[in-house]
Amino acid sequence: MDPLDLEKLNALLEHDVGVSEKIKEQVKEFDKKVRIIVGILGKIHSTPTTSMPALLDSVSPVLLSCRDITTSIAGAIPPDQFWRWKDMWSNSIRAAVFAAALIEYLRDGSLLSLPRASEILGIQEEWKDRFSLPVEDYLHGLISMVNELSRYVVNAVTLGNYEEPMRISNFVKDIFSGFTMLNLKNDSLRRRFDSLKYDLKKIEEVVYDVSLRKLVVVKPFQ
Amino acid sequence: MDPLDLEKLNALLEHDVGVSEKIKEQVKEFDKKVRIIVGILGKIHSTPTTSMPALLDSVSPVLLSCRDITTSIAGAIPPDQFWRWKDMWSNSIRAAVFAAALIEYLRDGSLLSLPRASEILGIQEEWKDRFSLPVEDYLHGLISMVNELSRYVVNAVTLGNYEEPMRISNFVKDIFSGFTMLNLKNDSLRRRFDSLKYDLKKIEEVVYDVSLRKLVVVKPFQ
Amino acid sequence: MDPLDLEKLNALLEHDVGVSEKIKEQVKEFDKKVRIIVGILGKIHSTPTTSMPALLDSVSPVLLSCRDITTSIAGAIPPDQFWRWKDMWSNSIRAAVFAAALIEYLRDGSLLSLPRASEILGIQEEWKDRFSLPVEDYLHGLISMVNELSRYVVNAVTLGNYEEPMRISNFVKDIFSGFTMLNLKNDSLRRRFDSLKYDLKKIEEVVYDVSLRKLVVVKPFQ
Amino acid sequence: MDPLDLEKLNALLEHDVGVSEKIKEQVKEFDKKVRIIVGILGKIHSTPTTSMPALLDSVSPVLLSCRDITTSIAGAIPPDQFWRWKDMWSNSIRAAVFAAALIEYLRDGSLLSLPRASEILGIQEEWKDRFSLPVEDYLHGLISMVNELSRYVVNAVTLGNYEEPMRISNFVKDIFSGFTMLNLKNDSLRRRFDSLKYDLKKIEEVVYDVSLRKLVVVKPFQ
Amino acid sequence: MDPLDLEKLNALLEHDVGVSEKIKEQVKEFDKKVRIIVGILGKIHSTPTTSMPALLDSVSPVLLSCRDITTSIAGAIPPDQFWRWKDMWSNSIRAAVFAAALIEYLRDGSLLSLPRASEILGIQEEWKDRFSLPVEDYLHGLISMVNELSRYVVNAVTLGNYEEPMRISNFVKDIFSGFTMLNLKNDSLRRRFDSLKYDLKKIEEVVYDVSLRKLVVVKPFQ
Amino acid sequence: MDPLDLEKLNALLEHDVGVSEKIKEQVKEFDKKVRIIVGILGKIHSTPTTSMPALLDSVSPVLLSCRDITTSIAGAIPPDQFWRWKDMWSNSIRAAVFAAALIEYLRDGSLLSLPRASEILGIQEEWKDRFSLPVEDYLHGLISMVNELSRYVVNAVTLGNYEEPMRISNFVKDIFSGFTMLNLKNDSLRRRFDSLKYDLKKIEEVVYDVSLRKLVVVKPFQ
Amino acid sequence: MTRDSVLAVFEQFREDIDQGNDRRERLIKASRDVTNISKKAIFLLHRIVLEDSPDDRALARRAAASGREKLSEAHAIFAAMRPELVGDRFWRYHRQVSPGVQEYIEALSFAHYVEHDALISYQQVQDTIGDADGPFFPLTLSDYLLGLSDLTGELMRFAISNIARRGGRPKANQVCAFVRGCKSDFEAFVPHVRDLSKKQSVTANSLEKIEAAAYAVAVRGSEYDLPPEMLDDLVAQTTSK
Amino acid sequence: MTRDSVLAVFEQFREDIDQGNDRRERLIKASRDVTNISKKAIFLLHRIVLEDSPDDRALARRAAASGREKLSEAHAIFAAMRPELVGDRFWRYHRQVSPGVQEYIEALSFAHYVEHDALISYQQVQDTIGDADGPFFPLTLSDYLLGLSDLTGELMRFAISNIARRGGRPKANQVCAFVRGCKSDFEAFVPHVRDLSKKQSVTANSLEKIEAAAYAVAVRGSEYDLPPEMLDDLVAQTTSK
Ligand SMILES: [Mn+2]
Ligand SMILES: [Mn+2]
Repeated sequence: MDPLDLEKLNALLEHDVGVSEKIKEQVKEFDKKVRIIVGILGKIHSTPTTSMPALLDSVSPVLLSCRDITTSIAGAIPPDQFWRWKDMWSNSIRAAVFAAALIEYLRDGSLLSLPRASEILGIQEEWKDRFSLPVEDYLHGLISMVNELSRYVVNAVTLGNYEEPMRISNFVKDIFSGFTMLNLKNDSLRRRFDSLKYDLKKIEEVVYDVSLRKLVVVKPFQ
Repeated sequence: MDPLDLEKLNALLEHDVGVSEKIKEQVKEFDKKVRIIVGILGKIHSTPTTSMPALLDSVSPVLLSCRDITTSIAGAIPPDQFWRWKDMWSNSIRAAVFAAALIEYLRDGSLLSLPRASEILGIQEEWKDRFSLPVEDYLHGLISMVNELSRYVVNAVTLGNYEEPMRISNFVKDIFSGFTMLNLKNDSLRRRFDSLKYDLKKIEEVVYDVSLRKLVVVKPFQ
Repeated sequence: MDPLDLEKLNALLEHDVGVSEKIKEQVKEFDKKVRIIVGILGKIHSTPTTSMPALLDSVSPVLLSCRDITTSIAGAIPPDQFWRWKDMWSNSIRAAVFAAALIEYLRDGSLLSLPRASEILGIQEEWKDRFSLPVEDYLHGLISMVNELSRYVVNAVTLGNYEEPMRISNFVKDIFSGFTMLNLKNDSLRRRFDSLKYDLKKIEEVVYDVSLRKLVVVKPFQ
Repeated sequence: MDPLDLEKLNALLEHDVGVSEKIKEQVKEFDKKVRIIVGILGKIHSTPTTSMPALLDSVSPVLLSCRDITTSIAGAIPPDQFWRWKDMWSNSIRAAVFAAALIEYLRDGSLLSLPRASEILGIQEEWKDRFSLPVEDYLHGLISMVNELSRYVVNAVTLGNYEEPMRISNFVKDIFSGFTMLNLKNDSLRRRFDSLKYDLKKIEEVVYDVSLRKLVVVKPFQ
Repeated sequence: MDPLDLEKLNALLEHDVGVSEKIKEQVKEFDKKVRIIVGILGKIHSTPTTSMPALLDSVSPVLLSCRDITTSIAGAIPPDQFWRWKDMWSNSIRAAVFAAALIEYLRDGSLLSLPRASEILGIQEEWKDRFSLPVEDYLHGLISMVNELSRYVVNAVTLGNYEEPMRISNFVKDIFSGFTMLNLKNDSLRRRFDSLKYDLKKIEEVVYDVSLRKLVVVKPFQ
Repeated sequence: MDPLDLEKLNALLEHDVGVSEKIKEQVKEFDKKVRIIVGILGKIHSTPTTSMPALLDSVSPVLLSCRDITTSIAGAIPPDQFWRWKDMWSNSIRAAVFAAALIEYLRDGSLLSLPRASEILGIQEEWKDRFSLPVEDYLHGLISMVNELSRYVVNAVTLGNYEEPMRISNFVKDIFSGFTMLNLKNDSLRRRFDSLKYDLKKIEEVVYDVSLRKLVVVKPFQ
Repeated sequence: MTRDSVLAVFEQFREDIDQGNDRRERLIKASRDVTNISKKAIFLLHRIVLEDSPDDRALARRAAASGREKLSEAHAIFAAMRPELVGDRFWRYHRQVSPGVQEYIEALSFAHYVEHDALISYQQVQDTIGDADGPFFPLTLSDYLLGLSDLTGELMRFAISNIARRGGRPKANQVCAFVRGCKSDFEAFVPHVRDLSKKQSVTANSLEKIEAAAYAVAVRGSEYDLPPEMLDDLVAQTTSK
Repeated sequence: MTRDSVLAVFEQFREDIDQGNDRRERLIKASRDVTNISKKAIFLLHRIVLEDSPDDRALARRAAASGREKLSEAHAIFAAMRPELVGDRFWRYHRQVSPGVQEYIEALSFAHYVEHDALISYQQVQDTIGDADGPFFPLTLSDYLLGLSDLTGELMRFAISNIARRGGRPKANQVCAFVRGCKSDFEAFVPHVRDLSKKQSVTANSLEKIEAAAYAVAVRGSEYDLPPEMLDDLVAQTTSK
């Protein structure tokens, strides 16, 4: 075999290792940030409505600082190789989307869109061959948010907030019927979508409990 | 190998591939229809009694259009090969039975029988070596219906329908004791049947809540 | 649930058990016969060419007696249910095809065809919704035969038969190129087909050994 | 969920399905071509040297027609998504490289280089974010070629070609020592490389047999 | 191998086997004690608050007798080899910590500290390189305690103790937020920590149930 | 549970535990002996025929000393409970049978019978309900012997012993046809019997190699 | 040995092995039959116990009697197994016999519990597997314990299906205490009985389900300042057909 | 403990755990580096040993020297690990360190065998993992044995790749005897060293492969009434470039 060819082959084989190590390092940082964010958001369950804005404000800077991470990862990836490496950080990015969507709902009662999620995470259009936010990851983040809301609804009532269940019930029903319109493959997303049904059921039971006791007046959905 | 023989062997092998592809295509359509039906039926949980007939009427045409699918599948299957291919659509057909049974109950308060289910799905007696509705699939459909009713009962009360729990309670108890009479093997059907007792319990709890709150006048039922 | 309906459902559920037991019994007999046949055929490896016809003659009656079995199984299967039960005897029938094909080659040097295999096993056209010989099982039988021939070729040379390797090499090459023309799915048949390559290689090495030593004159294939 | 957003999400999800289906179709074609090529190349083992060029010439057009496939696949893949889909055709492309390398050796006695392999398969530099030939796949192809040559060497001798073993021995030794210079990871490639030593040993045995029988005149090789 | 070397290796091996056997014996005893303790503690679920002190008092002597075991094990271990052998008793020691922590909470409502746990088990500072209580094992014990408390909270309410849920909820939330501060590896501790989330949710639902029914007045956490 | 009942159950249990511990101890010793025996027998592969008797003589005393073990085990087992405990030593006894059978063949070229195997291991007729040598274990031993012989045959040729292959081939063929007469269940014995086929093939290939080269004159089997 | 004598010896082996296989098959069949009978007995018990009745004790007695009657079919099968399991054969085929015996114990102990609210003892079980001439075959400690472990699963189903019935709530509490007792009594046997540890965690699971059901009842009743029986009556009034 | 003190305590835990994790990561990295160096050393040995050379002994010495030189890089890494593995830490992180050490032993023993045709002793290995101040960390019996077990796989490759070379045949026979010896010497340790049993069956496999290669050579040479060296010379004549 020609020594020059051999050298080239070897160079091609070895280049990948470096990329992988660089990404690993960034993902570690990403994970740390995400853990902090999720840690703070864990307090929503014992936070009365009035203190909620302050709590949410305290997370925002950490969430925004994730932009440094996405920038670094995008920088580490060779052109066109987004799909080769993306599995390395998909858990982290889903968690970040989860946080952003939860904050959005708690602040404005509205649903975080995919482009808005990209924007919050500082993902730039021109990186698209190296870093983007795939639909699947966005949807995973939304499902995690619903999972969390089904817990939140219980704690809100405990804290005397009887309006929240109805509001969340409507919000989640909307997301749920959105998901039923999507053409999901038989993969992890599909399986997690099944979990939404349980969350919805749980939330409906809370609405039932408060309405049965006339703690709130229920109007039919939409 | 004799070229003629080879050709014949290949024809046989390719024929199977053809059948499988045709069925796959139909099952895809079937799945789509089922998804739409289930999507619409998801609205029963927020639909007041008065609007229920209209809702159910809107599903019927889609459900009936499944006959095209069953006809196409039956047409694609070579004589005598029902058992070879049936696993490909069993999930879809169970969902269709579920829908038909749910509609039947919500409309008339009665239980959909196996022959009636076959009829709704347009399954014809003369197809029997190519397409039929196996007992197991019918029973799976019924169990799914009970699962859904245990959720429905909660939402009906939320919407102020205090009669429904008693009615559903009696209906489900009847189905439950029917299942106890069947000699089920130790398979997935047995396991799902085991889950019915939780549905029954949930429904009983709602009956209990409602009764004690004297939200329903004390009078002999039925 | 209507008691009459219940009874009917139960009858449907219980019928299958009886069929399965009847088939199991026949398959046991089938297995016994097949074991005897394979046992006798095991002797080909130490049988000189001159005694081969006598050996093959001694297997034939046992092989033909398998017709009783296929008849009994066909009789036990309800109309249209061939594909439901066929896995129960596929190992036995593949072994029977193997035996028939091996005998055919050793006797006439020719390849057993699918219709001829059906005929030897007494499978009747009019059973086709209850019992037939699927292509896959026929092909499995052929592969087993090639596996056995790759062992036989070695023992033939040991016994001083230097012509056989060339003959078998040509026969197997023919079968091998036949298989490459078939459109096999990615299943067990495909995997076993890969084993043919090893058999062919082994046979070619034997041909090499005898030709290198000028024990036989080699002419190019076809 | 905003209907417009939903539609966009669905469009994104469905687009992927479309890409995947298109590729699947092309890969099926690719597989067919590869099967034909490999089928023809199977004849090298019984083809005398003199008829070899004609045989190789008969494969070339089919091999070159693979360019249509690579072009179609490259056309089906969205920009930057090479790494997302590449596993779908890696088996086929390895087989194509195998064929190209085998033809190259049998024709010219030389080793097919990576750029030359790309060229034969019609892979264009400007596709590089959608379709390229990874080193790993190229190396897999070479190993398959050596596997085949270890079989070819035996059959060449059977057909009276006593020069080939020495030539192949040197060619394979060269490739083998080339591989020892590569820094392979502990993956399937490493495991297959490990198998090369058996091929080498087999070839050496043939060289040994042939040399000792003085079937080749003692003269400096090359 | 050189016979002298072999002898040396054998001597090394025999020594290790001796240590291992001695420990095994002690661990067996440890297991027995732990099983008794856990068995008695199982009764907390049916014990009314007033009888709890007596129940807890009955466990203490058995728990304290574990000191004999830890002393024997520490005596059997060669210097510096704590980490070599610790897996042999980690299940037992985690169970012991679990028991001690549960008793502490049920008696005083407070969290057992690591040094206090060591003290109860009679672990001495000067054994440090032969026997100590690693943080991991202590944390495993705490998680087991929370698992048990989530079950206890349910049974307490059944027995009419409506104050307990709120108290346990606050206690567990403290522990939970402690855990969220840790950077756990992807190991069994991490997986068990994930289970804490379910416990917390379950406890919150009990608090919800009793507060919804005004059986207790809930004040925001912190 | 009634405390008296509990006590009775405990007494039963303790008795069983006692039996089990006693056997365990003996099995440990048995294992050690067997390991020594197998270790020495490993040398047959590099021992020329002339030194074989001396090697075999050196194993005999160790093998005979196994009688102490079988006697002790038989003494520990309650009447009629042979089958309850036998799995504890079946690996050891199979290895012992293997050794005895291998020695017998290498010494006399004959097959060790089951009664003779029992005798060598000192198993006495009157222990029958407490300790005996089941057919299965004896057969496992024979299969292990054949496995070893298939390796031995290769090494014998390497050492220049060209007669051995034919002799072993005939010996193994006898055993093989014995096995084909048995109706084995689908268990480990069946699976290991399948391995015999490979051994036989390997041996046949060695016979082929030496006969092809006229190193020995082959006569047809039987 | 010559070739022929080898074949002759293997002929003998074949007979031994075939005999053993046939006996094993017969015992597997018998065990499966016992299992089916026992499962049917369990279903029967569940069914009868849920019937409407003014007298719960009488209903329980009737259920237990029907269950035991069904189980008497198993008794006949056990009797027929006696010669197959004589002497050292019992342990040889124990693995084949075990599943049926355990399912039988599950059913028998269920009937016993329904009638007596108590655990059937080892001796009581052994007594039913035998006749005047003594046991058909020995009862092993492990079969006894594993069979009882399965009982807890049935009791869970019993408690939960029963909970909506009048008097079902105190019953659920009673079953809860009983299962808790079983679980802690069996704990000491875990290290020495194969598979018991797995079954204990199934029991733990069942126990949690019963506890959850009992809790739900307690919580739902807690809003009303009335004794549980009166609540039951009120509900009954509303829902009676 | 109050809420704040709970958090303070966990803060301490976090530090402990982070410190442990960081050390573990560093050691894993070091172990991986050692593994890579060792693998490269093994490749190097294979490569040099196959070179053409008039003097086999000299070639072997050169191969061993190159291998050992490569392995000296591992020595530096081991030295740097000393403070991380002091006292009771060695056993705490043994699992992380083990793979590198075993691969190192595999490479070192390969170099040793190539040069001396003999097994490197436990003490000789320990001596290379240390300096004038003593060992960097203790060598465990199990790492020693498992590393040597892997050696047999490399020796198999060595024997088979080598067999076509002049003098490769007697070498193959020698390796065969050596591996056979290893296998039987290690047998006694099997019950007490985790994973050794698996490695022994890999060794058995390698041994069979070497035996098959030696057999093929013997059989092919058997047709000629000439000594093996002369056969080699004849072949060399034909094939020399
Ligand atoms: Mn059960
Ligand atoms: Mn290695």
